Amino acid sequence: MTPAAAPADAVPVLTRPRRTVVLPALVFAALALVPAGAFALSAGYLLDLFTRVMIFAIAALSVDLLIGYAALVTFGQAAFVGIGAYAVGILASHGLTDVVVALPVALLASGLFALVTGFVCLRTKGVYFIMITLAFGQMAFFTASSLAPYGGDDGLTVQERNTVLGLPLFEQPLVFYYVVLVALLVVYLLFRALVASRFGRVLRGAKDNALRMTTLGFQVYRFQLAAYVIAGMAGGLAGFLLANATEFVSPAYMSWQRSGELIIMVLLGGLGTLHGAIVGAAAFLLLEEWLSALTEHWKMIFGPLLVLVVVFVRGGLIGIGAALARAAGRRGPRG
Amino acid sequence: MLTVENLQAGYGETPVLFDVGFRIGPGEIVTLLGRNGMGKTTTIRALMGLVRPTGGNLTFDGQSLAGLPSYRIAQLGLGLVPEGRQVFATLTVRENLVATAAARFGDRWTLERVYDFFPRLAERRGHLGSQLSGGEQQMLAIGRALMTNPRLLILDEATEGLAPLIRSEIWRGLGRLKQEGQAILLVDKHLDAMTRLADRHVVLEKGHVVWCGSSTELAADQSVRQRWLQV
Amino acid sequence: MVEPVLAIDGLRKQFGGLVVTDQVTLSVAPGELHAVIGPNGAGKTTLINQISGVLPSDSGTILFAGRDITRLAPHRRARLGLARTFQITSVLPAFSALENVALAVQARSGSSFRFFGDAAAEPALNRPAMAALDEVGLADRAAVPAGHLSHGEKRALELAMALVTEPKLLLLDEPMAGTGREETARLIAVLRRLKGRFAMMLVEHDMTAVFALADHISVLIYGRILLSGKPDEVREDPQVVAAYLGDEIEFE
Amino acid sequence: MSTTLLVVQVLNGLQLGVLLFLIAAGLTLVFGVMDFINLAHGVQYMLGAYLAVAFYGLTGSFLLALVLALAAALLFGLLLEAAVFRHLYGRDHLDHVIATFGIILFLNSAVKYVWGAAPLSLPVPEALTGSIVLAPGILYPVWRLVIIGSGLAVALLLYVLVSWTRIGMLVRAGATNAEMVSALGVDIRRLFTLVFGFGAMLAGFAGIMIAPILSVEPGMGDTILILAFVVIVIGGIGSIRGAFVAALLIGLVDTLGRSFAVDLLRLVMSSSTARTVGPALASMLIYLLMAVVLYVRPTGLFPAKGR
Amino acid sequence: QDKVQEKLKVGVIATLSGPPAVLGQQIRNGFQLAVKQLGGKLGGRDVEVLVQDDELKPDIAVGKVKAFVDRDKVDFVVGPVFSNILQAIVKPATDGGAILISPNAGTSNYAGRDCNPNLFVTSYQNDQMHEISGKHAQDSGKKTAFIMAPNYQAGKDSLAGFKRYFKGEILDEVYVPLNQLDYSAELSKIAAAKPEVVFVFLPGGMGVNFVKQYRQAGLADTIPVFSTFTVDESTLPAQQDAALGFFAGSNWAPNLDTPQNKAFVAAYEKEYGAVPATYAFQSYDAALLIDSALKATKGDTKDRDALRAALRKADFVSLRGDFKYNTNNYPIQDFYLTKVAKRADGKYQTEIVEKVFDDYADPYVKDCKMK
Ligand SMILES: Nc1ncnc2c1ncn2[C@@H]1O[C@H](COP(=O)(O)OP(=O)(O)OP(=O)(O)O)[C@@H](O)[C@H]1O
Ligand SMILES: Nc1ncnc2c1ncn2[C@@H]1O[C@H](COP(=O)(O)OP(=O)(O)OP(=O)(O)O)[C@@H](O)[C@H]1O
Ligand SMILES: [Mg+2]
Ligand SMILES: [Mg+2]
Repeated sequence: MTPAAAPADAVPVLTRPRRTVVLPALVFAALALVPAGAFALSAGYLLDLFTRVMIFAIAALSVDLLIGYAALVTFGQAAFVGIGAYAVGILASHGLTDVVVALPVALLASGLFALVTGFVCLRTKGVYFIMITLAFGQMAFFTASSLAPYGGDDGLTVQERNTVLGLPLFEQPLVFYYVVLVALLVVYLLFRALVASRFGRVLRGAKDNALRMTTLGFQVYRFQLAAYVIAGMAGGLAGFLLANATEFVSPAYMSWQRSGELIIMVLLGGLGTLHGAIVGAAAFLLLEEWLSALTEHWKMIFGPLLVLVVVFVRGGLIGIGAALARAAGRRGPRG
Repeated sequence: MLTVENLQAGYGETPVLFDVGFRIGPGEIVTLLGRNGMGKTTTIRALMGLVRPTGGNLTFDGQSLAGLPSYRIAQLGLGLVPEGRQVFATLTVRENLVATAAARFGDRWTLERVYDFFPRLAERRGHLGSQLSGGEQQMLAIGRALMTNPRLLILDEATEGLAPLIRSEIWRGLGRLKQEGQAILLVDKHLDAMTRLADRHVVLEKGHVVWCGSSTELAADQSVRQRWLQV
Repeated sequence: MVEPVLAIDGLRKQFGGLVVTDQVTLSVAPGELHAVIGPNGAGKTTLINQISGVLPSDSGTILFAGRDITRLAPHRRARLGLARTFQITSVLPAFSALENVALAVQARSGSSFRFFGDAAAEPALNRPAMAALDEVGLADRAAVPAGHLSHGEKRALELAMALVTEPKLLLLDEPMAGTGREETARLIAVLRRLKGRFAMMLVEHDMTAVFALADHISVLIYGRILLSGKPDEVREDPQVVAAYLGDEIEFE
Repeated sequence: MSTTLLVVQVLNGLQLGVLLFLIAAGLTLVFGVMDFINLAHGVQYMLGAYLAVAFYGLTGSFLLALVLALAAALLFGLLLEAAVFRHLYGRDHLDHVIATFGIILFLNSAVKYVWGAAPLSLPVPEALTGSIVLAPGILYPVWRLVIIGSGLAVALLLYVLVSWTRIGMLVRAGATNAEMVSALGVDIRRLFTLVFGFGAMLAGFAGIMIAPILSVEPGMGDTILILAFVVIVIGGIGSIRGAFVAALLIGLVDTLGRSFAVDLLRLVMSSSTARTVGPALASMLIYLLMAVVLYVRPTGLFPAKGR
Repeated sequence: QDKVQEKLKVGVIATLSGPPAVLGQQIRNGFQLAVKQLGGKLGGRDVEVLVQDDELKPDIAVGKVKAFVDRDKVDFVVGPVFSNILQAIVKPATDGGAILISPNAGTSNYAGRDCNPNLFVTSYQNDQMHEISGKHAQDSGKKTAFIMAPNYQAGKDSLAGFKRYFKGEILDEVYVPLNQLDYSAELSKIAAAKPEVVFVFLPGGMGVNFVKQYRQAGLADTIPVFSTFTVDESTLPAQQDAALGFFAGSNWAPNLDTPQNKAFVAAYEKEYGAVPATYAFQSYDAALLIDSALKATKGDTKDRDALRAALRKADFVSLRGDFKYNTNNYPIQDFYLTKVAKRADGKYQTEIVEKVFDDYADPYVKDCKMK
């Protein structure tokens, strides 16, 4: 809670997306310190693991933008990740390996796909929207699977990571780690500004009561389409990074299970908070990593864990944090 | 038959009712009066078990309502016409009426009688709840509550959105019910009609009962009318 | 005669076999408060839905400020200056009262494709919003989420939202429903103050309000206009009394 | 393509449709009628199949296994409702998604833990093993006819139950406004519990009936679940009739697409291109169908009215 | 000397979740059985076997393999089951300095143009398995065939493999969607086409569904089915009698008559309660291969050239009998036609019918630059 030092003419508004600063700052600080920890423990694989976490966090952020702020429950977000990844893979197989080419192509391709499919999908609402996004996701998946020149179902090895203006910077795990971190930070800040902006307010309003927004004079569809394209491009960015991280692209990146996992990550972390998506992605992937090391039957633990989180905590892991903070705040003096 | 003592309730951490108490005897009509947001609906919701009271006693026919789920309370004979109608949108008019119908305490109210009472509903019997006009929905909500043949009928703004003609029909109908011995708890803004109809009135202000008395007392007490009801 | 803000001609709407509005012809002059009354299910809400564009019309035309809007999408009509409130309260429950109104201000300002800048801190949005809340008596409830407001307060909020769009015509569907006497009186005062600023079309069963406010009344029965005239003509008309007003004279 | 083959394929399509309906039926009930997204429907279907295999192993009789497995599926459904679903009524759809996803993970893994990863099998009941001759040289397995029959029976049962009985009314009412149903004197919780149990039983029933023609393995419910959702979405959520029509439609489109896509494409393109495009198209066909249907009718073929 | 005493680490990566888990388990079991029988040692060194599940997701597999290499510092990675996972992990495994032994997947690119000195395959080149059926159908004078596979790369390769040796008429070539459940449409087509032989490649659950439905449609008694990965010991427990008489092509069968194999099958069944399939034996062979190479280098893994040379020699007795490495690190071996049979103890297995190829090398080796 920020102290009441508001500017004089500000009026109290409860529903502005809460401008939490502490938790996101902590999250990013922790991520920035991971490499130091990794070297201290001489556990280089931690870098890879957290690189992966951050890449999925970007994808999860894009899902949170849609679900958490626009009530557009997308069940096909993995397709955009896949498209971004395939842009890297296909370009590389034709010898085009520089970021200058690959990144814009990845963003454009995913943005374009979002524009075209969003145009159709946004005619529907609710569960119908869920299913139609799934349909397009599946079509992308099957298309990738039948791309025989690019490995079809087997996928495509990316012989080397993208170069930056000819420099093989991404080959350095540490450099690549920070590149991903910066990408995550940029997406996060961008989205944060977005949801508080006039544009974001319309999105949130439409989430609350779309009919009312229409009679107020907003053409809700256009705002949602714009959000869909932005989220699609963020997904494409994640795919671009994922292809570089794994040096491999595969239709499996586009499977509906993956889209589902992205939703679960966001819900696990806490919907409609943005940093919750990052926390959720980290929690999901780290739990998966650690539990699966414990036992082959780790899903027998992970599944009930998810159920417990939903039933007993509202608002995901962030919700637990907030509840604890409140409890502490009630006891201790206000800071 | 209904006794409310020192009732307290609220939403989440916001208390709304602080001290509400009144009683309704058999065959009596009692009204809850008060300006907007003073806690009339909340009192009714607490009665019906839709809001958990945080304190006080509720008894109906000597049986405590504390902790009972709302369906048990309804089964004791409380019939609710909720604020905002809340008809079942996906059910037809007929289905709305029969789905929750019951004859636990007599069977005075049947489908035919409700249709007689509101001919409009008979005309629209095949319509879905969502395809009704506002007033028709209101009639349906009243009919639905009557079909449970309640011992205590609770009407929360039941004449909202009804045409004057129908409204007078309702007042007349309630008058007939009273003669048949039906107990009624009434919330409405039509003070004149209510003074004519009701035995006693309870005035709420910010979750407290601030006045209580008969129709004659209310008519006589100009200060109450001015201070709490702004008439 | 001045050109009417709204001129409806031969409007009709049918649901399946049920004709709900039929040959509705009426016009609203600038600055006029035109009340539409009629029994439950007569088609009043349907008419408002047709005018605001929520429901397409089967036949007939709607002229708004001289322009044919019969086939225009609802949001386009809203932009032309056609605002409405809903019979069943419709606000954005998760937004604060102030933000509800601020959104309406934003809708009027027309520039919503702004991706940066904290909308909640924009005085250009908040000041007019606050003023409108004040006007309907909700100033002290500005920060409360609309979903937590009482019934009557939501009504007032809806009115405030409509106000700030500075409409040419405001469609009001039973604004008094569910408000207590005090609030009804206050709403009447607010509407009276607003009279003349823009035209209004009022659908209402509260005859106190209707006769206190209306310049002109149309009576709709079974989807057709039975009578259209000055309040006194309507009040005395035996047909209207028999079909709608009834014997219990509650008003005055 | 010969006419006989076309006729047979149409029949096959309808048959697949009924199969899909059988699986989607319980889902429509719980989702359409109670507004609860139960992703665990797929694993409940799987569990039905496993239980049947297990009980068959114990009793050696298909009929006994059917009865016992149904009872067990019902019991399990009630258990699940009490333990998990009950806490989630009236919550956001997304809460349903995450909780039931958790159940999927758990059950898929638990089944593997208990019965092993290897696929299991349930034989067709002895009396129903034969085939009948449809056309010269074309045989139709009797068990398939049994499946069609039971699918139709379930469709009818559900339709009557939901549309015509008071329980059906109450459940539909409860889906839109549970609080009011309760305030009018009906124990809506118990009703929901029953519906859930019934839904679980339907899922289990589908699993049992299909087990003799499919492999019983962990994860067998996952793809099926998606198909079932496609069915109820195309049909219009909450509409039993819609689900039935959509299931038949999908069955037909999928079967005919698979059978004739290549031949048809050959009419407009070279044979080798048709060979690559055809199967890819056939795989996507139902999703394409869904996208087209939803584009034209954004709330499905038979949208529930009044929501 | 100290170094040799250090524990040898081997990372096994296989699909252990989802429906194909049964295959991954066979790979894990086969390897662990061998290590156990060798007294917990390979080439005299104590072994620690780390097992990870790739979940059939390439990016997960990459992460797990990177962790094997970076964190666990394994010398060998053994796995995976599926070709698409192999494609994903070859680079991270071999770039990271480990030697990758593939106990099942053997794609054509790694046999040819992408052949890799640090990748050893103990199974086969995928095409070969399909060629067996084609060759046998051709040799036994079949004139017409109906062939079918799932619509993905391996499916297309399989039908191409069949057609490489089969010169009769292909009545229809059908690609079904991956994980198709109901085959009525295809069965009707087969019944209408009346081919002399049906060839299918329908791995896992697809095979179970197909075989049961083929039998129920009454076709099993009239038209013989040749197959790959459609009827094997991993699916037979579910197919049972329905699969009796189905043919398959393989480089091995449980009843292959060598003393080592008999002992292996008996031990495997005793340990895991199931009949082993090719996955298990090839993974068992992978352990033997490592064992043989480490024996040759006296436990040393640091000198990679020596280690690779030793692996190349394949100086061990394979369960399948003849086994030697070609220059692309893919085996040269015999292939058989097998047939499903019910054993006296009621269990089902494939049994050898006849040898179809002798010392058969894949053709891609000519594209491989390794010598
Ligand atoms: N769901 C809710 N959450 C939080 N506060 C609520 C909720 N519903 C009502 N309130 C608050 O409780 C108070 C009492 O509301 P209640 O609905 O009981 O008033 P009322 O007397 O029935 O008013 P009205 O005449 O407008 O119907 C109001 O201040 C309202 O803001
Ligand atoms: N979607 C619909 N389908 C079928 N009939 C409908 C539909 N919507 C409204 N109706 C019918 O049309 C008639 C007119 O409804 P409308 O809501 O316009 O009435 P109204 O004049 O506003 O009444 P009230 O004063 O009660 O609000 C009603 O009888 C209603 O049953
Ligand atoms: Mg109230
Ligand atoms: Mg109306």
